[in-house]
Amino acid sequence: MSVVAEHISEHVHRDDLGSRMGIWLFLFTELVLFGGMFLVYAVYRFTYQQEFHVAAKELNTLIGTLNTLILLTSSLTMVLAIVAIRKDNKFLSIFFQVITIFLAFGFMVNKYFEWMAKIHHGIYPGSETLLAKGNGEILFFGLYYVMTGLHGLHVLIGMVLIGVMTRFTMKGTVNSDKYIHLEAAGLYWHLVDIIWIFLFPLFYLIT
Amino acid sequence: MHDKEQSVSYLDYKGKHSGIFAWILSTDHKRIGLLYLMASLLFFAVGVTFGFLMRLELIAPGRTIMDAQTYNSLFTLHGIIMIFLFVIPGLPAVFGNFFLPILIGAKDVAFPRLNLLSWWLYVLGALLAVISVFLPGGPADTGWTFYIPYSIRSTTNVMPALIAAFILGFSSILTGLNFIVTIHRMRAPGMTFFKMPLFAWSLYATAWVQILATPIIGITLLLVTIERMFGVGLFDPALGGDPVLYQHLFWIYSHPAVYIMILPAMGVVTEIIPVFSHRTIFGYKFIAFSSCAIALFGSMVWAHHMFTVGMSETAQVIFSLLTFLVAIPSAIKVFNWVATLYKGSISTDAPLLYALGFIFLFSIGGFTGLIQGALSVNMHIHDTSFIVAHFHYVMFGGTGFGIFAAMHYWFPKMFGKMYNMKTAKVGFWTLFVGFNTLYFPMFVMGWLGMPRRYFDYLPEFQIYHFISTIGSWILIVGLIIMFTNFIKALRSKTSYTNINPWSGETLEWTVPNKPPLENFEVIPTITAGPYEYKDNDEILTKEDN
Amino acid sequence: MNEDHLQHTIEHKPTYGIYILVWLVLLMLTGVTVAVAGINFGNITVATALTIAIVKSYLVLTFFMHLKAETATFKLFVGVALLFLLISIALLFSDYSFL
Amino acid sequence: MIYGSNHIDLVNDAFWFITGISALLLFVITFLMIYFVFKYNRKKGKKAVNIEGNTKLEILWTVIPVILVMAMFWYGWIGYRDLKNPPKDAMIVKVTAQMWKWTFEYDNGVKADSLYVPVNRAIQVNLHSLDVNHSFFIPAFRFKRDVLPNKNNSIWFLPANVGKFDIACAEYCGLSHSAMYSKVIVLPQQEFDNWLKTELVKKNASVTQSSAVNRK
Repeated sequence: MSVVAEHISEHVHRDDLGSRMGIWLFLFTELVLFGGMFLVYAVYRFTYQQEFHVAAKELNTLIGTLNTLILLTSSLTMVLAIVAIRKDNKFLSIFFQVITIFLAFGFMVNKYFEWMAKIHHGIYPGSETLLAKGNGEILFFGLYYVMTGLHGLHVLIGMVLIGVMTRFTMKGTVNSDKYIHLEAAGLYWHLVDIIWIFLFPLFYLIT
Repeated sequence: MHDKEQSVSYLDYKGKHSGIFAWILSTDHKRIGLLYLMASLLFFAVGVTFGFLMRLELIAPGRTIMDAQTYNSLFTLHGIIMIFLFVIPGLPAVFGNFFLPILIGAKDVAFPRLNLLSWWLYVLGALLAVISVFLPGGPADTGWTFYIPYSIRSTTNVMPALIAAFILGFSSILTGLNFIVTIHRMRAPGMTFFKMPLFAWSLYATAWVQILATPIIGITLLLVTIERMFGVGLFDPALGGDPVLYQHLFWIYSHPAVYIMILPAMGVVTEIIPVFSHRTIFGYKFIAFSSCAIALFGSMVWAHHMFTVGMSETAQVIFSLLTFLVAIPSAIKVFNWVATLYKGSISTDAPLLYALGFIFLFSIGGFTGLIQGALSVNMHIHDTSFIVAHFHYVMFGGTGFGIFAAMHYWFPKMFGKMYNMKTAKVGFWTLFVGFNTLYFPMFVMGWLGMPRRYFDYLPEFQIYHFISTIGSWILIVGLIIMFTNFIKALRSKTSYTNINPWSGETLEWTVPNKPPLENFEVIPTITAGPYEYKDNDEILTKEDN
Repeated sequence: MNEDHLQHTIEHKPTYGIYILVWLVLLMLTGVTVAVAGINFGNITVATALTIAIVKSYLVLTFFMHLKAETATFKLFVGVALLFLLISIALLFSDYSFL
Repeated sequence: MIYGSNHIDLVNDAFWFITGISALLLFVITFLMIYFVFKYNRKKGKKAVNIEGNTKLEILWTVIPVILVMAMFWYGWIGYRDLKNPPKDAMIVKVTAQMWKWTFEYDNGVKADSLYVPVNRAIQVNLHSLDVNHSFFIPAFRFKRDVLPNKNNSIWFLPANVGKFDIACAEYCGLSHSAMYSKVIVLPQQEFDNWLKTELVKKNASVTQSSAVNRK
């Protein structure tokens, strides 16, 4: 085989820039997926301004803020894990990754209690309490459950992904020369963070 | 890499797996392309059968061969199958997969395993759609648009159909993602963006639409699913939801989806015309940019499907205006194609016939699109059979003929066999006549007020329905001629060794027929554009021999 | 092709400091947005909250997601994706905000 | 088709204007394709000429279509504008759609299965749906308007001739979608007034059984 072909062949099998490009494109699809929901939110917020205002007051700003801080911090630890692996500090990288998973878990626990409290108060899709309220409030909570639920699902997926990466890092599959997989998980994680950055004010703050 | 493997055709080489697994677990872009081809043709046959049955039902007013519920399910399934399982994957996933890497001088797509995953998702989605037919409750009867609130009230198997469409969307996204990275990262040395064959350009524009628009339908269908399961109220008018918002979201994807379907077909036509005129393409850059312009404007015109729902006047004006503008890049393409024929050396083989047939039928589809873009006229012809005729001219006359053109054009390369040219031409003309007989009367009756999705109709429309049904029979004869011609060629023992039957200049004509694994022994270095013919004298002498 | 190989690494010197700094700014912005939410700005409440959210996601994109160090192609890609969303929302609201 | 309403001219004009231009362009494109295929056929042994393109020509065939489609847009828009804005003195009829029938209700409470209207008088129909999406379509009058739950659409027309015309449902609405036909019955003013009066009497006679009123 000629020299040229070998060069290309190697190029085919290891193209980190290409991989990153693929990941970014995938992130766009996630972005637009949530974008579609934001469109729905925007329209209903516009249609039912007053009722959204009333409904939003029922959400606990404290829990929302806490979760925002948790998620932002987990984004930091994720990016630090990548710095660490690039500096060939395997232990520190694993440490940061575990912290990230831990924070994500904390986020989910928070979320669980928040949802449970709402459900306990009888506010969930199809409940009598909710159906007794105005259309705008039904929609607000419908959106709240669907959007935070979908976001929560992404957090779970992120946790699994980072968990797999931790294992890869331990095995050495992810190392200071080849950390594209970890980076991919990181990019995904940051996107989950960005989506929350928008969900937080839209549901908890704009009252 | 063993040298021996290099020379064996993609149909025959031995990989890790054997038997059927050598196919369904293969990451070779050509094998995946062929898998897609077989699957999508299978579903095309099913879709055609449904269409044929519906036409038969409509040959006379009243019940003819089926009841209304069956009819409603048939047009729903016909739509879902034809759109999601045949027309959308028909060019990108089949011919894009097979030829894009070869056209740009690459050994495979950027993410071969992802490519296989996308085929599997396609199969999964397809299976789910098939299963939905047989589950108790009966096949979905909502139309492929799943309009709210009917889709949350219908007791048929809407859920499996929704989830199937969701999964198929995912498959389409992965294909698009793969192509963008492939085009950016895997072009052969020297192949700049403006030296790429225009089919690659059209796939590039398509891929962007696939990536950006498809998630919207994904989330929308997901929301309908959630709506059906939990009664959240996001679209349900009974709970304050807005059924018009559903339509907006649906068409934000589904209008660009039309361009996912038509752009690659335009790309195929752009490949074929210069080859069979044996001269360079007229206005390369204009054609390339018009693909991008179509992708851009195409995502800005969705609400022209909704002129009658009572949108704001501003929205009506904006969307009507943009709709007219989106016609411009398509017009530019058509003019450039016609100009490419000028002073060529034209050989009227079957692929060119299909390409010219495409231009004619697509033009009719496009022009009737303008008629619907006009607000006042749209009030009259929206949701009539005029629309049905229009989009069949675009989707079938356009994309369908584009797919047939691609099949005739690349057949010898893919299979190392040659079909009978005379039969192919007979097939084309039968199809062409059948097509117009089938769909043209629909324009007339649509204008006269025949609504679409009607199981029954007023007696005054019978003559048009009758002609149309006769047309469907001619069309099917045409399809049978075409496919038996292919099958005969595939079964013949003589293999076709001419690697460049049409004297093309693009890279696929430099590799052996039935290209080997990884396509090229040595990745070529590109110095010239894809349509720079230097042997304009030779081609004439070659023709004489 | 050589250029591409250089692109295997996102940037040449990885450091912890900058990220911690960005994180602090993000925390601060969260504080601001929560604090501001209590004040009634009337019509611009939504705008304020969204502006802060946009600034925050810009920081995450640029630093955490290394967009700053990526090639122009990547930035263009992000632009295309955002443009698509913007077009969608603008055109959608042409129906809802005028009646 | 019988001349039905005021919208017909505007719609027909726009339709034939666009169709005319389109047919002409289609003819030119098709003619050129066929002509070139014969003239420059390889069998004639002519050598192909590589023409890369011509920017002037590209601009020409961009600008001219832009002008043409803008004209088409204008034609469509003026017809629509007319349809959108009902005159103030329009007679109002409430239309209710449900799977799979139409009900028409007049100001005085009279209900009917068919839409009776006086000739030469602007009629505004307010459209309501009780269940799923429908679309109020009168082919002879050249318009339709979707009838959606939770959204109050309306449309107006001015019947120009006496006669009976079909009302169809144009938005798929389930099993008997294709049977959801009704009639618009355009009567001379005098006859219409009589009809309304009789119906009112009938209605008052059997207030409890309003459905019986619909028979005429």
